[in-house]
Amino acid sequence: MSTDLPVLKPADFASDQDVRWCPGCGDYSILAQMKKALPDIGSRPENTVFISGIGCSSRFPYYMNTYGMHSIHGRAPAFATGLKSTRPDLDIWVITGDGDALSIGGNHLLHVIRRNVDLNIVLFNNSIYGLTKGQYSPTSAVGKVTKSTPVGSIDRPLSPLSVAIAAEATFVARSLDVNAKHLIATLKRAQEHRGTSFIEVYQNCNVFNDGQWDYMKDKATKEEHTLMLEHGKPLIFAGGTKGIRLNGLNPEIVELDGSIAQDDLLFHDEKCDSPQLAFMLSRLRVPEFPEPMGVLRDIDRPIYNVEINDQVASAKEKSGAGSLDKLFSSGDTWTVA
Amino acid sequence: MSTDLPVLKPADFASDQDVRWCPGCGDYSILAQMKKALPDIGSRPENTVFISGIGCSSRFPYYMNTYGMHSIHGRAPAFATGLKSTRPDLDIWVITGDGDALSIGGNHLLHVIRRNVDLNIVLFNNSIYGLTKGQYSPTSAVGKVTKSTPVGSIDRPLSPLSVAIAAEATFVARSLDVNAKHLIATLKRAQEHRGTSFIEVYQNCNVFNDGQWDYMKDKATKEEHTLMLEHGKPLIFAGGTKGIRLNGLNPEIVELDGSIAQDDLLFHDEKCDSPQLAFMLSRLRVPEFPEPMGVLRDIDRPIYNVEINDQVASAKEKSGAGSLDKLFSSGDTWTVA
Amino acid sequence: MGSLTQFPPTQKPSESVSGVTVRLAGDSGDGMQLLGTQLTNTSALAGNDVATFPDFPAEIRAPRGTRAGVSGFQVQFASEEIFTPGDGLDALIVMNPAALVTNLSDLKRGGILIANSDSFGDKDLKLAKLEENPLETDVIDGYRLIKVSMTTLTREAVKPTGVSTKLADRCKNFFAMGLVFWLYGRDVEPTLRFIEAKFSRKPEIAEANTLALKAGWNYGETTEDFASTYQVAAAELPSGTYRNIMGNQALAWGLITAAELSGKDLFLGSYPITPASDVLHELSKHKNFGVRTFQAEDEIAAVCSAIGAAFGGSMAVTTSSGPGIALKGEGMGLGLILELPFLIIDIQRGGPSTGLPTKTEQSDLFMTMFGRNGESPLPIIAASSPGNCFETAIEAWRIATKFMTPVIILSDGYIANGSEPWKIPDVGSLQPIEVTHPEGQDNGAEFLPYSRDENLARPWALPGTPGLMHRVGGLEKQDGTGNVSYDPENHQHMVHTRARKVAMVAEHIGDQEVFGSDSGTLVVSWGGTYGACRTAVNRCLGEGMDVAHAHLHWVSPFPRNLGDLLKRYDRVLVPELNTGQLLRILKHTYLVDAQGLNKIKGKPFKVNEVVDGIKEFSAAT
Amino acid sequence: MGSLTQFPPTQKPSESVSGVTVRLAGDSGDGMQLLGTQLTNTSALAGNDVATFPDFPAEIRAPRGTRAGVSGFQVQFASEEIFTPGDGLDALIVMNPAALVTNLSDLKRGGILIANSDSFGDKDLKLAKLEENPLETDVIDGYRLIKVSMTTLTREAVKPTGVSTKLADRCKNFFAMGLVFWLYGRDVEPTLRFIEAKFSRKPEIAEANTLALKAGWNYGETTEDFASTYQVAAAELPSGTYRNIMGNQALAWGLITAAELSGKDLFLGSYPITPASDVLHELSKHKNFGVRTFQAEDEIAAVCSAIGAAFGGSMAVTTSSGPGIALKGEGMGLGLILELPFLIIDIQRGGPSTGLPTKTEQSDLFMTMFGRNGESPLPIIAASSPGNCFETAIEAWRIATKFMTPVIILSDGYIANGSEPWKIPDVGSLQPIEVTHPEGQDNGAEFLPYSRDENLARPWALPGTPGLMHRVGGLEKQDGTGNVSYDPENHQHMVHTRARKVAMVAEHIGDQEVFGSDSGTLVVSWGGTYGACRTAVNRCLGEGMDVAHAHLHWVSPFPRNLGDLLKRYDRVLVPELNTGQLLRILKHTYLVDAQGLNKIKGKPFKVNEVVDGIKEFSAAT
Ligand SMILES: Cc1ncc(C[n+]2csc(CCOP(=O)(O)OP(=O)(O)O)c2C)c(N)n1
Ligand SMILES: Cc1ncc(C[n+]2csc(CCOP(=O)(O)OP(=O)(O)O)c2C)c(N)n1
Ligand code: SF4
Ligand code: SF4
Ligand SMILES: [Mg+2]
Ligand SMILES: [Mg+2]
Repeated sequence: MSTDLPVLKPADFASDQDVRWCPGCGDYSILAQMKKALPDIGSRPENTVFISGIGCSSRFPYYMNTYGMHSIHGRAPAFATGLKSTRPDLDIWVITGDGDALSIGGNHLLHVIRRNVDLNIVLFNNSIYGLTKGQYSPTSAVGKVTKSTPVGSIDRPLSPLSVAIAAEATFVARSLDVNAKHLIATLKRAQEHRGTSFIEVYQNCNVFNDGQWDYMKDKATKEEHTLMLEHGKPLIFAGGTKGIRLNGLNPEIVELDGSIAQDDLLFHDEKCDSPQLAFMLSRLRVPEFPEPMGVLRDIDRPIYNVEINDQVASAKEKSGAGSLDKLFSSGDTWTVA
Repeated sequence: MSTDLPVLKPADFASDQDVRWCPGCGDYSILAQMKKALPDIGSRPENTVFISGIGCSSRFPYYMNTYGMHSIHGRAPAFATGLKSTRPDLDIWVITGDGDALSIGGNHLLHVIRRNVDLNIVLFNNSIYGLTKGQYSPTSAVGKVTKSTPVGSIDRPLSPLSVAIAAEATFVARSLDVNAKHLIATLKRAQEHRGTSFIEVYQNCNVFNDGQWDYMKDKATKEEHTLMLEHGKPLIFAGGTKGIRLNGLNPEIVELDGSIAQDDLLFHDEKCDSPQLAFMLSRLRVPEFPEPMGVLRDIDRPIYNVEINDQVASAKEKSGAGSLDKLFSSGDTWTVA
Repeated sequence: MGSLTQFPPTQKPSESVSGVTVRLAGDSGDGMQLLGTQLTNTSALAGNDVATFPDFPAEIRAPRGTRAGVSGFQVQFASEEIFTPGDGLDALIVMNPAALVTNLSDLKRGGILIANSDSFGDKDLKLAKLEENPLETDVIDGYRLIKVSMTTLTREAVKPTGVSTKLADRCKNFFAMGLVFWLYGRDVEPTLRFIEAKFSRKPEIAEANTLALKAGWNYGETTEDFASTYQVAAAELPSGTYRNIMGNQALAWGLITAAELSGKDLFLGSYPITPASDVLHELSKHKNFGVRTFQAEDEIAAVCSAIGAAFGGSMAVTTSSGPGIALKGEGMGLGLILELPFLIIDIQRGGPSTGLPTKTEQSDLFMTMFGRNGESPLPIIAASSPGNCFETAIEAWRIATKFMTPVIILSDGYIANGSEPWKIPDVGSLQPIEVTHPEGQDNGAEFLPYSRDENLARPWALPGTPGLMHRVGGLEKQDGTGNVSYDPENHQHMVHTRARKVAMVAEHIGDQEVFGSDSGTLVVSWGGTYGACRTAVNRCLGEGMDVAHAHLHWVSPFPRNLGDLLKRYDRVLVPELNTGQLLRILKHTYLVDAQGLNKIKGKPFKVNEVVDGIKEFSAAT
Repeated sequence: MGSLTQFPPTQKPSESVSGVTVRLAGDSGDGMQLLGTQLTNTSALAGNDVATFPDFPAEIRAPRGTRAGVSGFQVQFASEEIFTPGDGLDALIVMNPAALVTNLSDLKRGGILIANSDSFGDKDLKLAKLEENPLETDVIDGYRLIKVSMTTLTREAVKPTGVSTKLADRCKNFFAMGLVFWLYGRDVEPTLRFIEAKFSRKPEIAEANTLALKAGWNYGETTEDFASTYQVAAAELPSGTYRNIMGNQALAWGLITAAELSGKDLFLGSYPITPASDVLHELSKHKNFGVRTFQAEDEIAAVCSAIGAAFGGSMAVTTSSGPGIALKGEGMGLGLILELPFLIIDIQRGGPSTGLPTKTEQSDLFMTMFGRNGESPLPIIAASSPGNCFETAIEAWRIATKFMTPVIILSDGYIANGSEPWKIPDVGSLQPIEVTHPEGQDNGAEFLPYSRDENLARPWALPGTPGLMHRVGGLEKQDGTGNVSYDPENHQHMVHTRARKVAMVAEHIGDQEVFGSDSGTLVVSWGGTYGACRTAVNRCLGEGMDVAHAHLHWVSPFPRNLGDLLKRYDRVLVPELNTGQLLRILKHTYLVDAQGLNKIKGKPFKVNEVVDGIKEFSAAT
């Protein structure tokens, strides 16, 4: 990135539009951290594009002084794929919600991830449809009472991270709207990764689903419920009092009362080629287990936008830049005097 | 199932329509096995419905003397969900292809599976778009040369089984078009399972992708490349000469030369609640590993069509069958003389 | 608490008027919608005819005090029959500066302007992007401004309950309500009942709101600001029992009723979208009617699930709005070639694309009429008012089952969220909807799923019926057998058959009625513009003009007599909230040289706009 | 091998004719398409004007010998200018009974019927669902039947190569080819070259095919069956170098050329569908032109990816057919409100729903014109012949960039798969397409993404440009700033602006030209019916009738002079392969009492059908 240019401040990434989320919405924090992360990464407003679908979260691009597209519901990954394939020079962020990405947009999410297009996808997971005023979403728990489920939802929720991993994701992470430091760090990691980076951000909708993530926030419980991932480190939580080890293929919690050696614990490895570990981590859920925060997976794979452009480049090398005359007169022709 | 009725023969399930697949197509065998499986299961033509999308495979319903719908591309699961939610008495089979189910229809597949609607989904995987004459599909290997990828595909393929498992599948299996016995058994298992049963069938398209699955069929290689799953049995293949055991979270192949005890091998467990094992099996791919055949996962979970009807039943119990008079005069009313 | 003695009838002189139009405007958080609903109900209970128009901000909760955050509710109540929430406002109540500047232009000259003066501080002005306080400038000249320190007075009033100031300030709207109720001599009883019910688990809140309500009432009675109150006598509505009803509610109830009348269980496959979501919400509450609601993963799955349910014999419905309906085109085409009965409901909103989600527009007549590949005619019926949504749903299902075809229902954001008194029908007298399914057979006789009755309807044979096994699908089918057919003659025959079927619906929808004179200018309208057009024509007739009104209920097909009718008049004017979609369809159907009166501002017609349009047009030609 | 000496010119008398229409029909496996292509090329090389019409079975490979499996290829070659593959057949070559019964009705009385008598055994008859051998019945009365034991003769001929019988039988079509080539005195050189190239890695196959070809030729020359050959002289085409081109190929090349002319890289976002897939296939071969093809997961992703690429400054295109275009409606609406240039291409097929995938129809004019929510006008251009697809693509992109709008291109299965001689354009003389993008700025000046030039086009500011950062989206935008706006006046202004933009395209597409007389009957057509209508009008003119032809290239907007033009004629006839879609649009646009001539059989018009239509109509009125 052009570091010779003046260093930018978060304010340089703020557009002139009034932010119109509900007072207290978790989206404000995510917006603030994004504005802080971009200058550190060295992003330039003119080389950055935010593409979103529809939803409260998808209003995001309007508030960034970059290029942006507030597209249609669930399709942001498709717009981003077209743009990145033809403009690999741009940094593209896809902003989406749990309904936008997993309900109407689930298929595009699967495919952009399997193609490993070099994008950063940030999914604001508030487990509710905010913009349409409170219907349950694909991440809402069974039994959830909402406007459209007055006696409780009967759909089993999806784990965004499991889905991403099964879609052959090369980078998968999770963060929390109010954990500024962690969120900024995670956004930076996503930008550093080449290929599709998928981040789930736990976000509070204080109007239609207030407190969804309190167990990850309340002083009393968060230590117990949060598993902070560190590459190469053992899986330890609850202030170092508990750890996770393997029992066959399945994880189990152990008290770190000294009876167990750290080496017997499961160690985190973002880089391991098999998705086995990342998938296992994506299944960890409160109350049985703490929920992982941080980078679950970060590996290198061929990148769609690189490959599609390489194919063009080598075609030009092989057959030379296209000539219309050659094209038109290929095959049988005849001349009329 | 009404066993008092006369026992049926495969022919009773054959419609009067000429079958119009290419001579030699793998679809013929799947059709034949289906006709054999249904009578054994005790299915009745009038209580059975086949719903398909669009594709060669999706012509299937026309050839069955049952109720059927040849719907639109990729949406069969949605039609089936509407039908099963309102007619839980029917046995519904969804017939789909790798393009139909995973390309245009990927999102509906995710959602029907997570809802665990009591359907049997059979995906004919020929790793190609047959009906449109040979473009690559979401299961085509990287580098695949097809009409739309003259210099090779650059999209990383999806594993149908991994996707299904990440979508919280309760029944996941795989079979082979030409393995009549195994296919029939697998279809029966799917029908026995309550909830969404997802079966991937390796199917040969001898016109546009001939030989795709030969390594699973050729005498010379099939033993080496096939891992036949049996519940409660160790993972053994290659005619008992090789087995699979765990190394940490990851599988590894061991020679069964006597140096290793069977108990050290990994044992198959269809019923284990965690999807960990099933997911691991879904990742096994030739050449590194043999590819599993049979039932990877078969567990019980609440069923969408049961729940939605229970909610109706209990609403009637709680508030009594709906009365329009009561409804209309609920809340404030006034009378004009 | 709650006895009228606390709310003494006014001692002040009271002027009786035939009708009043009031708008309540404040911050999304200020509870204007609740205030409006209460004023509507109590006015309805007083026997007035009422019509309402809520105007939500596009954002869930735009920042407090900003113009974007202003939420409004307009209600007209009158002693005569009315069809619209009114044009110019007789009174405007504003809770902050943003509400004032965004609404003042609609207040009649000399109209009453009540403002909560406590919320016109510098901070409030800044939020509303105002340099100076409009209450101090000449913008309010010519209006009867009454400044009321609602915040202070409310805090005072609720002190006894000891609630926090934060909670106390939440009672402001009840203070305003009390004042408005006093001003128009409305009965507070229903509202007291409402408060009691709503806050039964929070008695101190109930108490506080009641006190605020009373304080507002007393403020009107005791202060000098108000010289007199206004009385609106009861209207002469047809006798019967009434309730107030909103469009989407009436639609949902109509669907439930249609299901009951046809002995079917109702299945809704839907994906949330403004302004259609409330139909999903309402239906999901009535499971005891056998209603099954399925919140699909998207609109495509929604319509497909409905087709699946229809195949199984349910009364199947899918609901959405513009962007969602656009996604259903392929599925609707399949439903059409399958010739299965189900309903597609489009609650229209401002377009194109995401457009103006919370604003109204007759945006989708073209799309619903022509937005499918190939030759894809479907019957389309449009609701004309909140209450009319009820009959519309029943009528649509009657036709769908009689002809075995999908039917499209058009509504719009204006009637969906608007409300009016609704005469509760005598359930017993509602005409049942006959639906039959062929019996099973074991004689091995061939079953012809595409054989047809006199209405060209094919048999609705249900899975589970022995001997009737058949396959349906999206490839062209051979008439009779329903087998796939590429035969050229058959294709042309089927294209014409499907078209004839829709045309034949005209035989069952009755002739077009006309209101007014039988020569001169004919105003032709459809859907939600009914009220404005009927009122406008009425007014013109009152002024002795030669004008008539034909309001279309079915827009596809048209009533048999429409063509002749159009020829009978010298001029045809077609008011629409679009660029002239019905206009163009009328033109190519009847080659009539009609003219459009068009407004595309995300708002309904004002009566005056239509009146002026009629006059100009009649003068011009 | 392959020297003409092996193919001695005929000693038999040869009759010279102005044109011949031949159809080759056999099993999908029999290689009829290949035979047809060779006959087409060699005829074109002989200087004839040619037009072809392949007719594929709906199934990939329906079971051998069944009627469903019959694959046909029709070609007309003539010494005068022709616009269609011909009506009645002068000669029909059938490889099996199914091919005979499904095609015989198109053979002219007295026409030549060549049948491979070896494939009329009982098994073959049964597969074709025939009781008796038609060659033995009176169905063939009135035709010049020539039975040829092609299978036996071919096996004989290829013996020297020692190929298996299975392979030998695959050479049958080359035997038939040799016979047909002899019959019409066609040069075999190009075909020999083709064989050599195609089977270079299988010399024995090449040899076998060549021998079969020769055997066929000699059979004609030596047997008594044929009294004479036919000669079709070269046509007088404008001078230049020609090649044969298919519609989808011309379309793809036109897109590549448009990209080159505008200095853009081409991006195609598409999902396979019949009959559009070949455009994707063709474009994916030309990566060295900077073409990027993206096979999306569905049509929605396809159009959205194109919009993304357009936002980035590429020449973006999406291609599909009816069912897929139906899915793109929402995305197209977004593209329209974003005011970005890109192309949506609809290769129409028989509808509704999945309909008749392999058959042609002018099915989607309504859907592409009206199939989006809200007020969503777009320019629409329709290709009129295989070769015309080339200019159409260039013209569409010229307009898209000049006005900053998506443009829709309509083609259909008939011209997409049909072919004709194409005069290779002089690349140098093609007019470049000017596209400009605003420069970056660092003066902090406000950038107005929705400011407009004289064509109402907004600036195409590309991501990566300093100082021009802006956000676009589907909510209504404020003119100028492009900010989200719920302002009523702005919405109406924008709706009208978008409509005016499309209307203004009329200023840049020239006036409508008319062919024929300037009074009497005017035939108005669009798209793929050009050839049949032009030929029909020509013929009627020849018969001294008062008739003219106006073929529309742009159907939205219409040329400025179209209205006046329509009024100039006594009668207007609108032939369409649908129920009258253009007809209705003409009626509501110009209130013209036009009449439709409609055919919805999945097949193109025959010239005679149009001629008869014109005569009836002109007589009737
Ligand atoms: C095609 C279409 N369908 C439905 C909608 C209505 N809609 C807008 S946002 C949304 C879901 C929002 O939920 P989510 O994606 O979780 O975003 P959030 O508002 O919670 O941030 C829906 C259903 C739409 N705008 N377009
Ligand atoms: C909306 C829509 N898009 C595209 C098509 C064209 N189409 C028909 S089947 C098919 C894919 C077939 O592949 P698959 O699902 O693998 O089935 P197969 O033919 O291989 O059995 C496509 C792209 C269609 N019919 N409808
Ligand atoms: S509705 Fe919820 S998600 Fe949307 S802005 Fe308000 S608080 Fe945030
Ligand atoms: S194209 Fe392939 S999949 Fe389709 S019928 Fe033929 S062989 Fe089977
Ligand atoms: Mg959400
Ligand atoms: Mg396939």
